[in-house]
Amino acid sequence: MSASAAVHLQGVGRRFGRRWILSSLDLTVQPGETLAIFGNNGTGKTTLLQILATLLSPTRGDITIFGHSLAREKNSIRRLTGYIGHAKQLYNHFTVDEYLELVFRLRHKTTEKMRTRVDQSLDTMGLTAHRQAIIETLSEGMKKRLTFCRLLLCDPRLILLDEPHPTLDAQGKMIFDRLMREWKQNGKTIFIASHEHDQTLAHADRVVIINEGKFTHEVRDRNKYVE
Amino acid sequence: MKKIVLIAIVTIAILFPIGYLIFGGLEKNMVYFVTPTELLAKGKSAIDVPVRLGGAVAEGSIAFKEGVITFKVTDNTNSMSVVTTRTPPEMFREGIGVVLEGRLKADGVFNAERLLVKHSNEYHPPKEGEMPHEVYKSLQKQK
Amino acid sequence: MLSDLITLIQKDFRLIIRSSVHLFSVVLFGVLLLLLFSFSMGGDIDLLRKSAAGLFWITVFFSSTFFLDQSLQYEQKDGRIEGLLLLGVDPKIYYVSKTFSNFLLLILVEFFLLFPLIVLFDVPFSWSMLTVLIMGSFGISALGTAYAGVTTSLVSGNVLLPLLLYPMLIPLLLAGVQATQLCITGDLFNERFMWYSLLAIFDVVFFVAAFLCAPFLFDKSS
Amino acid sequence: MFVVFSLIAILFFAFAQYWALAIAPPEKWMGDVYRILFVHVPAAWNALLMLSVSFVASILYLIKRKPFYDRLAASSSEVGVVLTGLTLMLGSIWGKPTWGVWWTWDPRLTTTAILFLLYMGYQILRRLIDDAEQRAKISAALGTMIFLNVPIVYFSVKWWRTLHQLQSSPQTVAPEMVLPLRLNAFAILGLALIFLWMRMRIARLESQKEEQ
Repeated sequence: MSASAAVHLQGVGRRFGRRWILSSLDLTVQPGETLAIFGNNGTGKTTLLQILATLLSPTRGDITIFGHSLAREKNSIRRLTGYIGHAKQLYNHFTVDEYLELVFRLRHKTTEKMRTRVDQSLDTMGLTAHRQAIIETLSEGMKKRLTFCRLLLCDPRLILLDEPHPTLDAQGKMIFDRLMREWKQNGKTIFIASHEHDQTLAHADRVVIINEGKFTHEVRDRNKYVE
Repeated sequence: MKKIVLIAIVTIAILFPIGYLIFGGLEKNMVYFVTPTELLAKGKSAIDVPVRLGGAVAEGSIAFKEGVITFKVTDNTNSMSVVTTRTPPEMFREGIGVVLEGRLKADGVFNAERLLVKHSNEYHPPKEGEMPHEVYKSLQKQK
Repeated sequence: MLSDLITLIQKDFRLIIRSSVHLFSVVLFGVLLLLLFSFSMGGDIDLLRKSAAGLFWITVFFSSTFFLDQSLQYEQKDGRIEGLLLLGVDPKIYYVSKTFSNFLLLILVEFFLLFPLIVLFDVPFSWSMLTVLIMGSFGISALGTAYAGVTTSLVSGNVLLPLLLYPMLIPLLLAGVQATQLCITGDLFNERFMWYSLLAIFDVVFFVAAFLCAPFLFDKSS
Repeated sequence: MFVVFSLIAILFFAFAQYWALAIAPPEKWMGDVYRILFVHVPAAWNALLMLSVSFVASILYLIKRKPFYDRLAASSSEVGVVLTGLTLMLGSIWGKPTWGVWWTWDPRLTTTAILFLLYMGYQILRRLIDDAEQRAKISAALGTMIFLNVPIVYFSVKWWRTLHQLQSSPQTVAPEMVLPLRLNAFAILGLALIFLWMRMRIARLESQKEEQ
């Protein structure tokens, strides 16, 4: 079962200093599923996503992503996942175009189709008009959209979104909803950690609630959660 | 497998240079100090260049005068007059090895800015009849 | 691998050109230090020439710490290093690229520092001095990049960087000062070769060691 | 077990020191001053031993990732730093009457001083990283590099300036002095092991507390 699963967690825990941010998580997510993670601040949502994105290693437990072990095949997992976190990871002295070209080159090790892919992603995120702008001069909402451009260029199978809503502007939110539908159609596996329950629930297949480093509730049917 | 090869190559790249440093005999080219003969051989080009001069203090050559010490340093072939205003350490005596830092002046006298005693690496109890305390005190008196 | 390396170095240079103010301030800082040293030593030109090599290398040390700290601080901010790793950049390659670009920029900074050295300390210029500088700078950036990668992610890291880095760089300092001194005063007993080989050994050992350690220093999850 | 070992080690230390201070003959040129050798030299040997242990433990941690090796590296480097500090102080005290200076830029002295600074930096670094795993990883990497630097520092300083007497081998030291020297080497090794043992226990308890 776990072999065919997109993400499989078993007894995953993570400690910072003396505190166990995540104590023991078990979870299986099937390919194409969209999982919403709710929970108060400091309950471990971000930590969980960072672990899945291979930014942190778990203190204990096993994780497999598309059949690759996180402990041993980190590089294969990095090629399959895309992550948008709180840090935007942008080089703010670059122009939008330069940055996306850098991303494309590092990800695909080639310049083939680079132009068309970059143009496409800019078009999708509504940033074509700003392609020559230095990133530093963009508004926060635009910068957030640029991180989505990066995600589109990477074309990952597993998408990890850590609170995507707050910094998105109105236009960004519209594009985001459209993107989510597109991704689901294309069979992407998506994790969203969020406080904006209504906007997230519209997309989620499943909701887990995390509290004190553990999953406390799991709701399969999103209508039930509303109740 | 690839990883092991990488680590092996790279470890050699660390161990080889360090091994070369330790066993490579680089020190053959090394000049801790030059002897009077070597310094004299350089002729005029050695004048006023900072060097370390080493050798033994020649027997009977030490003279104290108004805070200035003059003596001769010898390597058993050549000797060189030395002038210094520095206070020598307590072990300074005739026949002992010294290392001097300074410059050779045009008048052929070595001006030492620092005077170091090279004490031997041998540790022995005093021979019969020798009192270590007396020897030590006599050294202090010499000063 | 190689294409990543080239892309990353290009990226560094674009960054430096866009924010060249930083580089300029580092050069200015170095020039100021040399000026202060020569002031504080008084007008004795003999004394100045005698201590030129030591003071110059101290200046290089100070300015390079600022420079390395800035260079890696920028990467650490806003998760930029992590972003690169997630794109599939090998931390070892990242280390090599950063070392290399820091090295080239360090050479550039030192090149500008040579002028005040020659003017203020009345030191004759020689090409062998440049060789010493190149070998020394590579060692500084090889170790400095690795150390700055660690310290910039810590609280009070900018104090910690010189505290950890300078003692490590002592062989380089000694070899650099001695070799430079010999370039200035003349190499009476041909001792220079030894200092060159010491610099070379230092460079190779620490570049390779830091290369091997790079995943532990730059990638939190390895 | 530990108490018995500690008692034996401390008694042995007292015995070895008594031998060194009362039974061993005074030296020809240095008189009684040389007796500092019986602490100075064993402390230096054991300091280097402890730091080597720390180096090996660091490498093993990087390969095997067992927290035990991290604790060993931390503990042995701490004991090593204390012994290095002791060596420096005693060496300085010994240097004044024999060389005429408290301090000289001799290779072994300078290397020891640099080693002391390097490992002090290592200790500071260890205390600045909160996350246990990060701390172990980074300090293992830096610990390895620091130790690799020891021979390079030594040779650089040696070429830079040399004054220290050559390495004393038993052939140049009279036999009635070699014996107490060896006794003291083992006596101080015993003390170092007690420290290491206690420090390891503290480290283990600390990490247990962290895990709760």
